[in-house]
Amino acid sequence: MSPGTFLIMRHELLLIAAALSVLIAEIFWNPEKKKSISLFSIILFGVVTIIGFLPSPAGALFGGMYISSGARLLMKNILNIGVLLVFIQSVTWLKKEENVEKISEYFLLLISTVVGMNFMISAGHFLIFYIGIELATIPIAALAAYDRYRNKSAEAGIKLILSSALSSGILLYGLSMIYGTTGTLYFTEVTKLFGNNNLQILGFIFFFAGMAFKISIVPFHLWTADVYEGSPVNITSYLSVISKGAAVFILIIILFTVFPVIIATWQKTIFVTSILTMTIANLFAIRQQNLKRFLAFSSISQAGYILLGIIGGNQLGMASVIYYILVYIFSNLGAFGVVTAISNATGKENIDDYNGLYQTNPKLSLIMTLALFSLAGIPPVAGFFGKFFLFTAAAQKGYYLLVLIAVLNTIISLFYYLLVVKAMFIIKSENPIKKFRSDFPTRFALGICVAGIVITGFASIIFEAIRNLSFGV
Amino acid sequence: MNSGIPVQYFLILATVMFFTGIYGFLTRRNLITILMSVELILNSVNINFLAFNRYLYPHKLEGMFFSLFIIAVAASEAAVVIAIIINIYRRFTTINVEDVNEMKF
Amino acid sequence: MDILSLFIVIPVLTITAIIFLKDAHQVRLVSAFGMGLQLLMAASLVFLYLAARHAGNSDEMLFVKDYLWFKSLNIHYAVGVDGISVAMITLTSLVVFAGIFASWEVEFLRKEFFVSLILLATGVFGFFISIDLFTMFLFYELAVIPMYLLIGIWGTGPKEYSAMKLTLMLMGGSALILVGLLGIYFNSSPGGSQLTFNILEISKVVIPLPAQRIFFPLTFVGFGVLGALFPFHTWSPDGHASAPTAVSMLHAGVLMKLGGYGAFRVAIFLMPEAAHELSWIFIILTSISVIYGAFGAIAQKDLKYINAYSSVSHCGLVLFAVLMMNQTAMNGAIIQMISHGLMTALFFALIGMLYGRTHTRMINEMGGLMKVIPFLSVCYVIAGLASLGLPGLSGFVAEMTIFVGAFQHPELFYRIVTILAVSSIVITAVYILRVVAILLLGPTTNEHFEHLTDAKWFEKISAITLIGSVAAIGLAPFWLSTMIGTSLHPIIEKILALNPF
Amino acid sequence: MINFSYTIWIPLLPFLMFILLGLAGHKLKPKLSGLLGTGGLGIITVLSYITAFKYFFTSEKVDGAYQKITALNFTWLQFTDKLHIDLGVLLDPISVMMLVVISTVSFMVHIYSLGYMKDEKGFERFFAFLSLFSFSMLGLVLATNIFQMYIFWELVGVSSFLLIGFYYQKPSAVRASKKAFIVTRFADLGFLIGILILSFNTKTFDFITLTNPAGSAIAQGGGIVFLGLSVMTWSMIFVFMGGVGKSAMFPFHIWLPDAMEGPTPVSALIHAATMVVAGVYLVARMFPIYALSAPVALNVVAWVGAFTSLFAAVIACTQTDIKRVLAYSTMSQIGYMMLALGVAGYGGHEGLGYMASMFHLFTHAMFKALLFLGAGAIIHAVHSNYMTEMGGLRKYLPVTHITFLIACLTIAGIPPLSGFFSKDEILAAAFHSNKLLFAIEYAVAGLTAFYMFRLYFSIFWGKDTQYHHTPQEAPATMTVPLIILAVGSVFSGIIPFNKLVTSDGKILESEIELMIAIPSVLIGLLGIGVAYIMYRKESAIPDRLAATFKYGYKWAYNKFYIDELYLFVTKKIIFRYISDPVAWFDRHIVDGTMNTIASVTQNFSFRIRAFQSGQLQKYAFVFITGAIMLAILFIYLWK
Repeated sequence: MSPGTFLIMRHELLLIAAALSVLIAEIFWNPEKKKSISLFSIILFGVVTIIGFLPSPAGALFGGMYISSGARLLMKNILNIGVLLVFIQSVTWLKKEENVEKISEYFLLLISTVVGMNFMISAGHFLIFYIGIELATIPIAALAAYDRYRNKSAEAGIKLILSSALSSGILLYGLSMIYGTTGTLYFTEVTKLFGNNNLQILGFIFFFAGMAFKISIVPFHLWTADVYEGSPVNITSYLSVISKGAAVFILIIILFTVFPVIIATWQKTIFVTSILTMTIANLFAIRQQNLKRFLAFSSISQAGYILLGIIGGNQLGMASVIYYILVYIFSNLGAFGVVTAISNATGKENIDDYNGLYQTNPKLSLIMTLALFSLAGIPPVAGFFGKFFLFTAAAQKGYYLLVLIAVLNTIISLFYYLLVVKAMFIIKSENPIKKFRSDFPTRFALGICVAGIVITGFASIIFEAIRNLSFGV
Repeated sequence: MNSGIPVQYFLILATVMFFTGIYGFLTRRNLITILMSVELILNSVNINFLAFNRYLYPHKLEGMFFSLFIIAVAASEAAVVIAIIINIYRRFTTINVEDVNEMKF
Repeated sequence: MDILSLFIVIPVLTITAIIFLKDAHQVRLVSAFGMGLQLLMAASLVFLYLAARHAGNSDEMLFVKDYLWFKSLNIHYAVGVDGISVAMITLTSLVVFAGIFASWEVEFLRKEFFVSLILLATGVFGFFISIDLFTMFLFYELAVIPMYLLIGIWGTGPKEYSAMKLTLMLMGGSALILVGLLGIYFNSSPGGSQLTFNILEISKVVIPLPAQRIFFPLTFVGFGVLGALFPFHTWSPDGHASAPTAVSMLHAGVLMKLGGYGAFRVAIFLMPEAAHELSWIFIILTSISVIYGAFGAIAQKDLKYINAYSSVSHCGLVLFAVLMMNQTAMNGAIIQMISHGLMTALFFALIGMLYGRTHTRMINEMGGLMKVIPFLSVCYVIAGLASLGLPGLSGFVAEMTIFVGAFQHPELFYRIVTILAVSSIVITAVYILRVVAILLLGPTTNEHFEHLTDAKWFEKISAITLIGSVAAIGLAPFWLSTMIGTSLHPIIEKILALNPF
Repeated sequence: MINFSYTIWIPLLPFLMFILLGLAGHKLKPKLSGLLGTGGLGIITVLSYITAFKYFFTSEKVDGAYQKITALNFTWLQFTDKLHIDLGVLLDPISVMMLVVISTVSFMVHIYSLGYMKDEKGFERFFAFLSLFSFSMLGLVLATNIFQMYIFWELVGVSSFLLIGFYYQKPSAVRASKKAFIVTRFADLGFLIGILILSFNTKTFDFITLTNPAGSAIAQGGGIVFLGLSVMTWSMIFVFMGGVGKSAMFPFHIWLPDAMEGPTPVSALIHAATMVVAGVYLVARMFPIYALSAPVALNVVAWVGAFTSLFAAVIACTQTDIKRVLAYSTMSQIGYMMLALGVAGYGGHEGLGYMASMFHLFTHAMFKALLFLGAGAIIHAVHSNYMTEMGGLRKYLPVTHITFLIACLTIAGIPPLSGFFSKDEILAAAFHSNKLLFAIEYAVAGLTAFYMFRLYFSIFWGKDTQYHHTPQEAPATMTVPLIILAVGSVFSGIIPFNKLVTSDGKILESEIELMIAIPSVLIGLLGIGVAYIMYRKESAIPDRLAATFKYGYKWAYNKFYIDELYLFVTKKIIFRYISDPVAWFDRHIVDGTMNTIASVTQNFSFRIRAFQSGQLQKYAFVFITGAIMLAILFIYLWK
């Protein structure tokens, strides 16, 4: 094959190059100017992101082990945007004394996880998929334990790595079943040979459990809250947005391409799990005090809504899921951006620390409100459209009951989102968070998030584009 | 070129290993032991792959390669886990998993 | 830019203007100006509409503008009005206008207050002009959400609790509506052609009956929650009691009408067979709300609670009439919405003004105010008379139209229920007179009241606007009822064509 | 055809006056506003007399019957293509007759009030309300359709409410006005239901169509039968219920005595002469339907009337408050009119009762207004309502005395005063239809004479009470109306009602039947005689009588405890046993459910927190079990 064909995997190559250059930079960089590494890597990643949007050929490599198509490229680009936002948000935090030493590691590890995700998304073979998923997980665990001097951080790290090891063990066990029954691990072949015998369904269930762990679907979600609470805020937002998004993407790809044969089964699976996820997560979220933990549960329930898009197993569903992930990136990063800003400035992360925030920092609280409303699906912000399309996708297949349960759940979620709003706007506080002005990167990132939250909904062009791309995975 | 041992034996062995691993994961209190049981699970998977490959689909080597990769990944995973465990020991001065629960509910 | 979209654009512009204002004192001027402009627009819309009808334009909807929005789902931004929505728009702009003046003296976070108030208004206007279910739903939720902040921040009493309760219950309603809408959408073309959210197009097809049986109750109850349908009305007393004046005005005056309007425009218009089949259940529920609300009002001590319950009763009458599914009753329902909107807004405005002076809303703590603050008291009496249906004021027109219409129903059951509903006018008289007697008449009980000052100029504007419109409808109802009636014709014809009874 | 279109001004003028006085009244000088109101009424009076003259003497009859003329009519509110509320002016004998009555009495009362209400606070408000009332009352009698009638029916109700509560700082007045409004409102509910049923059957509101003897409404007979009675009967009974309320017939009479809390001129105008006879007018208006297709309802009318007249007369004998006595006598007189309608038939000599009732309505308006205005003058002079605190007033108030005496004689039915003629016609009608009813009315005639002269003697004769300041005869503004009305009640008897106002518009031949007239006069005189013996001088007889018939007296004195009964029903039943439970139910059950849902959710979320134990291994356990559960579920249970 000619080297030109390698352009097909341009994303991965570029990312690897970026990772390596960060590594090299780390080696040769002037130790006094460590801080500027973050600027360097952000610019680097920005370039990568932009190049990613250039039209690129679709096709397969390595005899179909690696597949690239419009939809998959779209997914990668969406992820890149999210990662870029996370990077920008984390600049302030990285400036801190104890972090300056580790700036380049931060970027190196994160970029390599992105590489993993990209491979995962482009996988045409379970091997690639497996390598990708591990590459996307293990460094995160390292990063979760990033704050060397915080117990919680370490705890988060161990909980994440061990449970993910367990989950991938189970996933692999499922894969081995599938391999044993079909004799191949190529997606295309597996589909052909996939029947409906119990061993295969067992394999599928185990595989699904592994994926569910990554997307944190009840009952495979329990690690989420603790890890989110323990890890540094930026890692939490990364986990809750990027990792989850990537996992959703690959799950939807595999479900649609590999397991269409047993669609009945996995629709039932998703039916059950999504109801569980939404309900349980919401019930847990009601009582949370720590904002990160709170957002953790909210993100679990969001995963529940996302499943509604998947269950349809139709093009609209796929489009709505991708679209929702995009909206979700903006909304959640908006919320986390505010949390980051405030915890950087004051170190406070509890809801009642936010009492009377509007009096002192109106802009931040408005952004927070916007983001939360978007998560709750309140018009006119993008979240409303996202949820509406997800529900439409489910309703198209006649899952009205599921939709009803979901919308009733949105009311519970609205309840706890409003609790935060109430804290910020209504409750008076004698010592509210002092008025402070966050630095440029934070404001820039938040600005982008707000723009995304507001525009993504109204600009129908975005949804239409996604929809047109999301036939062939 | 079939050696005497039928494939079922391997599968049974793998299954036993798998559930032993899970049992260990659930019951051992020491983080290192838990790591070891994870390794058990992964290795059971390896045996599965190898057995399937060798017995059912001998003319392709997908299983073999897959298990190679699993071993590699497991190794790196172990590295990270042990690093974190060391950190845990610094922070909590114990590696008993039950003491590592500052965050709950 | 078509005239209807202006109804959304003007508030949005006003909001942006307010946001960029530095001086907090200009805020109310700007918002008053914006809403005054809106009022003028509404008036001119009425004239344009009547002119167009007079010119013989007999389309179902006028000034229709239709922009494709989400192509794949065939979601449009589609606006258009018939007589009914024109009337509702006029009502809205009147109430909002009055509301701005009623909240002239809001000090705390004034900017934010007016912004959210006008945002709410935007949602309402959008709801009334849109003929695409998606946009309709969007505006509906847009109108509901600002209530939370408005009550939570500027309210009184157990405001957090009431605000949360109100928001969650209304959102629960909208949840049902959402499912209903999706159901309608996916059944909107049994022929298998392009699915649509457009009300007019859906109304041309017949949604399969099994689907209707599922989605009519969902939609109707969903809107009914906002229309204070028994037993989903309990958000209303607490909500009104805690809400600041202007918000109660808008909420009872306009927002609750979204319920009636939606129940009529979506639930019944699009799914008449199921409506006809299941109407008896809801007729029973609504007549319960009519009587029950009235009796509940008798026992209350708090002025706002009294009005909240009377709103339950009156809005129950709206849904009741809508379910009778004949021209006259529905006509009455629309007029009742407008009349109730105006007079209840008037009530809440006056209660707010009284509260601002006496610092209590408990009737037994007040007395003999007529001597001290004659203007406000007389306004209150007029509002009371309007609400007990005195001829010459709007209430009478609405109620009589409803009763006569409902009594034309061919089935005896419906006529008997109608008689029950009619009896509510006596109960209404009881509690209204009770309040008027205790509150205004008799000797002045509390010597602090001797020094109260009568209405200020902006309060007078607010009150007179509303009283003027109440009296206008009451004295010359003909134009209004014909305007509505003509637009009802196609709808009724569709309903009758589908279920001959 | 004569052009009557100017008659629109008859109701319109007071309305404009009301708007003017209502909006600008407090800016004008009180005197000016009073004069404005009175002047307006004067114009109306002139217009009404012109109309009456033109109608009765120049409008051409069709085969000897006065025609119903629709002077003008426009649609006010469209319901369906058949059903629509019109506003207009309908002229026929009774409406024209009512025009004369209302405008005359109202005009008198206006003049009287100029003196009586002088230097009262809220003078202009008083006249504004009076104009509102005149407007509503005129609109009522001129109504072309039953719904217009209902509209103005409500309006007179509210204006009476406003006028009774004119002294709004006096709790008793407020209470009375509330009572009046709610009781009549309840009756009006019946009226409305009646209208609904009627319109559902006949598909029209229009009087001319409805009451046309050959028209479909009547021709179709009773319509379908519901619960044993024809629907038409039901509707007519319900409509009559409205009449019962307005005319203070039993059992809705309780508001009238309390309504005396209002200023006396108001009592004279509204609660004696005009509004309270609206019920009679209503029945007369619908009379053809009653007579031809709902005879049962007509019977109800007769008996209610008879019972009320007796009942009220008995109570009147025991009351001591002048105005209350007059109030009860009003009730009893209206009972007469109702009865007369009830025993009448349509057309021919059958229609005697109809004519008599209208005749009595006319004369009664005169003398009862006179009585009230006289009472007003007395109260004005003595500052007391109680005849026990009066006596020997004849020397202080000569004019009042004479006019009052005339009035008493008239109501006692002494020839040749007008009361004699009208009452005699009624008795005759009753005699020809039903002897029992006749007996009742005969007794009532005696009672009437008795209590009126009880009143008269104990006010003007009786003991010579010492007044701390000597009573003054009222000013001319008040005495002139007295005199005019006295003249009216003396001579209005000679108006040939049998030629003018009859059930079918044709002339009705009727002459005084001596064998009825003489006994009625005799019993009148008897009543006067008894009163003379008991009250001419102060004597112990009344007290002894009261002692002997202790219980009867006590019951009658307490108006047979009807008020208490109502109080019980409203306070206990409505408030205690309906409203409060409803409110409680709403707060605790309905609202409680919602709150329970919320709290249950919270509670549940608290209970399940153990899942999130923070123990890595527990998480893993849940994970594994979850996976296995799913596997089992989908492999074995739900495949």
